[in-house]
Amino acid sequence: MISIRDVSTVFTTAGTDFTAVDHVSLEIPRGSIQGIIGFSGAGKSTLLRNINLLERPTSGRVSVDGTDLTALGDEELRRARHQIGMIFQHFNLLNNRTAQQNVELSLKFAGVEKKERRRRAKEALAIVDIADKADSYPARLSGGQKQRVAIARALATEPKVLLCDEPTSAVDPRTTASVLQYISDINAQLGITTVIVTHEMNVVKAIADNVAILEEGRLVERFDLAELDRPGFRPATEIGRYLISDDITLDRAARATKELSHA
Amino acid sequence: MISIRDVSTVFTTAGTDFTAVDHVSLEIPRGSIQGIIGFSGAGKSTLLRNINLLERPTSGRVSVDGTDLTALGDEELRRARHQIGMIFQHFNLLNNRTAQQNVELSLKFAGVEKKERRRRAKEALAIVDIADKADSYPARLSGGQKQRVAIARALATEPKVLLCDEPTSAVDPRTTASVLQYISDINAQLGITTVIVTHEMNVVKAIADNVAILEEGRLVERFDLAELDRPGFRPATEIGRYLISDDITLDRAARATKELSHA
Amino acid sequence: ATQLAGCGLVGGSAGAEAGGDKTITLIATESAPFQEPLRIAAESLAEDGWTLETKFVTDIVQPNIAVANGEFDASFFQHVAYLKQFNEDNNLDNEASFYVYGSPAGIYSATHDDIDDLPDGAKIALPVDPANNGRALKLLDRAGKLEVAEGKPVTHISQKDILDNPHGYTFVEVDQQSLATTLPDVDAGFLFTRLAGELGLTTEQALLFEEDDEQLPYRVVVSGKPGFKDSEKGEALRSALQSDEVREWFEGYIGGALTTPWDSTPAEDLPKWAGGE
Amino acid sequence: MPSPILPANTTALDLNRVAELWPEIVLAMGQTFAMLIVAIPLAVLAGTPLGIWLYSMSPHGLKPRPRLHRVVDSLVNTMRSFPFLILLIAIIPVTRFIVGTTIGTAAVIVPLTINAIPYFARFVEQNLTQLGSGVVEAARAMGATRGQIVRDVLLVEAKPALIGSITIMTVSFISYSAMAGLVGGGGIGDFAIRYGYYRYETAVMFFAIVLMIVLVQAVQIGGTRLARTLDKRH
Amino acid sequence: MPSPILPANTTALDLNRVAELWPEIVLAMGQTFAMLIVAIPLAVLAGTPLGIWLYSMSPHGLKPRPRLHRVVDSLVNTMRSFPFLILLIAIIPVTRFIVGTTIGTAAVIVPLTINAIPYFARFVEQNLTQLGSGVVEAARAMGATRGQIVRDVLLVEAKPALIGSITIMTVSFISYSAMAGLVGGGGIGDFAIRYGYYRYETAVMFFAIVLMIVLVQAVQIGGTRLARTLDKRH
Ligand SMILES: Nc1ncnc2c1ncn2[C@@H]1O[C@H](COP(=O)(O)OP(=O)(O)OP(=O)(O)O)[C@@H](O)[C@H]1O
Ligand SMILES: Nc1ncnc2c1ncn2[C@@H]1O[C@H](COP(=O)(O)OP(=O)(O)OP(=O)(O)O)[C@@H](O)[C@H]1O
Ligand SMILES: [Mg+2]
Ligand SMILES: [Mg+2]
Repeated sequence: MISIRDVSTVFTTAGTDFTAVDHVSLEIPRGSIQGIIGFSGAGKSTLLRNINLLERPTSGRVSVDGTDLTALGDEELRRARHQIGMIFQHFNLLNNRTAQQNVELSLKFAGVEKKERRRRAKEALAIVDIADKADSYPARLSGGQKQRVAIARALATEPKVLLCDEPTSAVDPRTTASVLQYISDINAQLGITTVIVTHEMNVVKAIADNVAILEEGRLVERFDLAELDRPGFRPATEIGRYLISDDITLDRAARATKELSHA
Repeated sequence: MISIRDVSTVFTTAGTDFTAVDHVSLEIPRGSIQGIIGFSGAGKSTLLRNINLLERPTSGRVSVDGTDLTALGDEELRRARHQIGMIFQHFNLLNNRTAQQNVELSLKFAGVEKKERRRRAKEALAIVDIADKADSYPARLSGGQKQRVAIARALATEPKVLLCDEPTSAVDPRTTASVLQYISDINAQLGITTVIVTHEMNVVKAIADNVAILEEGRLVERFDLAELDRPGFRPATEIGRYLISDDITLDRAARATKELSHA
Repeated sequence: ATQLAGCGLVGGSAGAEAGGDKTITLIATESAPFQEPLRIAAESLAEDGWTLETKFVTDIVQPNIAVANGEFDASFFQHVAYLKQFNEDNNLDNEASFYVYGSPAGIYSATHDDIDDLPDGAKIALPVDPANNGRALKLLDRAGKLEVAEGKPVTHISQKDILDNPHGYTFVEVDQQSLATTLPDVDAGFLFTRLAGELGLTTEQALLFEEDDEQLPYRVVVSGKPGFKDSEKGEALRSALQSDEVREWFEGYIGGALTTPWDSTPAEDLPKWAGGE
Repeated sequence: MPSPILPANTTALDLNRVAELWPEIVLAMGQTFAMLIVAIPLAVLAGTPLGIWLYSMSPHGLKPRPRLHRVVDSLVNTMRSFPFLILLIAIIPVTRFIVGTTIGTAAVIVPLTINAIPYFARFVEQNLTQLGSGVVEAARAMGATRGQIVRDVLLVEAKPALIGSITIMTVSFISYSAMAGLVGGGGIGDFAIRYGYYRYETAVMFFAIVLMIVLVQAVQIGGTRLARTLDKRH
Repeated sequence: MPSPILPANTTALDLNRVAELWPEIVLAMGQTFAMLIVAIPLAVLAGTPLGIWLYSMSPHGLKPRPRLHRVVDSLVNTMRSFPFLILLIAIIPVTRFIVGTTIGTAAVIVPLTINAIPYFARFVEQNLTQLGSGVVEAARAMGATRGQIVRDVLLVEAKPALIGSITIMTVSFISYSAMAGLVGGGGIGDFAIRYGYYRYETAVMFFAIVLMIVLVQAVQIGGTRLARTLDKRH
């Protein structure tokens, strides 16, 4: 279980304060998948980084499985992090290590033995369907391939908590489906608690149990995904309604003529 | 008009050849919006980079508005690129320049005068709704905000051709809509030819006139978007059918029990 | 020109019988009148079964210390005046064993022919090392161009000791080896005979030159710990360095400007210039 | 026998003596500043284009010209091979041509600068090489000239690293410039050697070294601060 | 009076003379190699942890300890402030303790190494500072210890830059080690000075410098190649 209590994060740049996360409280039941959505800059990534204290909140408490992370010393926090996998928005792969070595590294940090590391890294790469690029350096990978390596890296250690920052932003629908399937499987089998930040509504719909909506750092709405199937359900906030609807409708008035011209 | 004729790109790593783009030919009419879709690693980014010769194809020819880019000298190619805007999958912003300065830079390279640069950069940032972060350095921006700066940078110069590599991968639906709206508007008004690589089908559906499907470097299918509205239309290839369907269906058998447990 | 084998039959057969330690270790400095005689000496020593191991240095402090510590049998880089003062300053008792060559110096100029032609405010180059820094000042003092404090050992004299500078000379201190190359940039400069000779200048062309009695402290010596001089090694080294071949070399070097005062010894000369010691 | 490391007339810190030599110390510090103020900016001014050149023309640079690169690269290596003393004599004609003399502070600045230029060029080359290729690629896509890529992209992104390198070079230079003493260039390092080493005035040497440490400390702290301020990546 | 710029006995390249001095040249090259082979690895071995330490404990590092950092930073600055000659005497007890003498190649390697350690530490610090924060962040999130972050992340990512810095240092060292001549360390640089500066045997000096250039060239080309091979960012 992840319990976020009254967490705020304030960035100070050149003397002016900017509140990226504003008194957010959120309880995420063990084994559930929590979606977090919101506009760009709403504070989703910051909140996610607050959970494993990569960004220590300015105020508030975060506990995971009953342990108050905010109260831990450096060493205990480090150990606690072995149980928390993270997929970064910008991948953060090591450039001078191959895909395989990148995955092995997280296993090494988690204390897995050398032989075992090789095996599990290979396995993790196979799950995201990128075993053939195991020996490629990140610079030789496509965007989606890098993202998949990052996913494999986070999954390989079989953490108890998985924090995902737009884990499928760079991958195609098929890969998205297989990644989500895998997350959903291990979530079900191992009871992993998962937090997914995303702006893809179909991802939320496919996998999340519950969704939280952030707006300008504040948690403005939360509802169970089951609600969506309930006839007549409408998100309470305007932003909730907006985000939930997946279609992009452009004003294509100007297009009709053009389409003719090259038909 | 962009004309890609029999373009191949082969990467050589440690002696082994890898064909990322495999004899692709594609004519993109002036003023149209061409979508390119395909699985991760299919060669979409490479093909896009082939168009402005950031990655010079191993063989084949690329011409833009009648000019054979592959035949140009360094200096002519450089000038030709002033007419070709590009949005990168990984943004490629300068870390030591603010958002505003990043945008101004592309205007400077395009030969726009100093005063004019400021005005147009501000304008471009406003279009992607990020004027308030004009003085922030990229490290202080969220993922989506960085992407918007990159979009503003490409749009500010009002190029004749716009190459977009997953331009909305990191932004929420509202921003996606406004960015696409803008691209669609300038496309209509100024007749800009646009190529969009994306894995978001709703983006393709909202904006593209035509979509090309890549698979393992080969162009396997192409159809007009108008076709989609035709009753009974099905993409010819399996991959086409897969990509066109937007839903992610997971095997959620395991979930039923879990949902009960924390209901 | 390869050094011919067969030269240097002169000198110490003394070492031959010694057996055991037949290696002489020497610390020396790097210019021609040090290196070439040593090369010749090494060959003749080798014929007598000696090995001469030479370490070349440019520093002028460590060699005396190294000899005092017993790291080397002897040093060969300094004139007697410097050795004497170094001993006093550092409480060492290294001994001037024997002379190798005389190294007088003078004040030269590339632009003026006479010391009286030096304009007021002339720029004069001095060697920066304390061994020779005061020598130029003493020369100018003798010529009546400066007044320098009396009674100080020459290696302690520096610009600080100028009591009166009526012509307003200015001094620049440079590395002794650079004195030659920088001579055109000053009105006058201190040069050893060696440096002057290497520029093609003779003693006669000097504006001021050290007189015979003034030269006495500036003879270059081999120095060892007390007793080295009379040891088998010291004797062998002396006869190898004070050989006809070495003398010939000096005679051929820069027109024979460097003297080989081997008929006298540092010990007997010391009282002549250092007063009753 | 007393330790020859601390010669017999070694004195504890003798402030009177320091006071007595004060004008000389001030002069020596002034000479060191003169060397720094001329040589470092010149090395940066000349070394930067040279380093950029090395980066650009290298086989993986902006405009690969492998043959020409090899020539210039060798030239830089050649300049870097000279021991200072030999450089000093080798360029005497140049020195005399530029400053009219080969003696004194002004004269020694010439070889010091010539020594520092290829050294800094290597720093520049190294820093540019360490930049990622993404930004250069973006600039190329925008149709930037090579000059623009260098000025507006590479130098901007490498600025903190360059400041760091200038700091390293300046600090090295402060102790290295003690060699100025060879041709009467003076400076605080030479002062320390002259009094401390040759004249055994350990107290004076000690004081001079403290001054050098203070100078180095100031340069290092200032450089580190500036680099950190300019670095916007965090 | 003849030009004092080219002393009287300057000769054109005289191969006989070179042949004559061949054993000395071989010895000098051997001494230079000895200095390089001991001092550079030691400087890297000791300078790397020191540089890592400086990076880690700095106010923005992995484990900020600003007070302690300031102390060690000052110590490094202090070591970097000493002119070589003064360093040489200052550490004489150390040198004697380690190699039993203060004269000769072995002895001069001690101050050369001590000079190189803080110099390389600054390079390491600078290279680590220039790495982006993303990978460190990822490692922290994975629960890596500081040691693991350093060994498995920072040093791996900085490896090409470190190779570049070792190259710069080694090249500087080759010409700098000419100072070994002060206390009989020998080496090819000192050989060049001995014949060129003290004896005006320009031909011999010229030959020695050519050897130095070849050595520098080899180090630079090897270093550049190695760094490029290890750099997987392109
Ligand atoms: N520099 C390179 N060297 C070797 N292989 C490369 C290089 N760049 C890309 N590739 C390979 O070429 C293929 C196509 O890459 P590309 O980036 O074009 O894919 P993509 O279709 O854009 O994928 P994605 O949707 O994941 O971004 C990939 O398999 C990738 O591993
Ligand atoms: N280091 C920082 N200093 C100052 N402001 C920051 C910093 N990091 C983030 N911010 C600001 O905090 C806000 C929240 O950023 P965050 O990355 O959490 O957004 P996000 O919801 O993840 O957005 P996106 O969907 O675009 O990734 C943004 O407005 C951003 O500009
Ligand atoms: Mg984010
Ligand atoms: Mg791509």
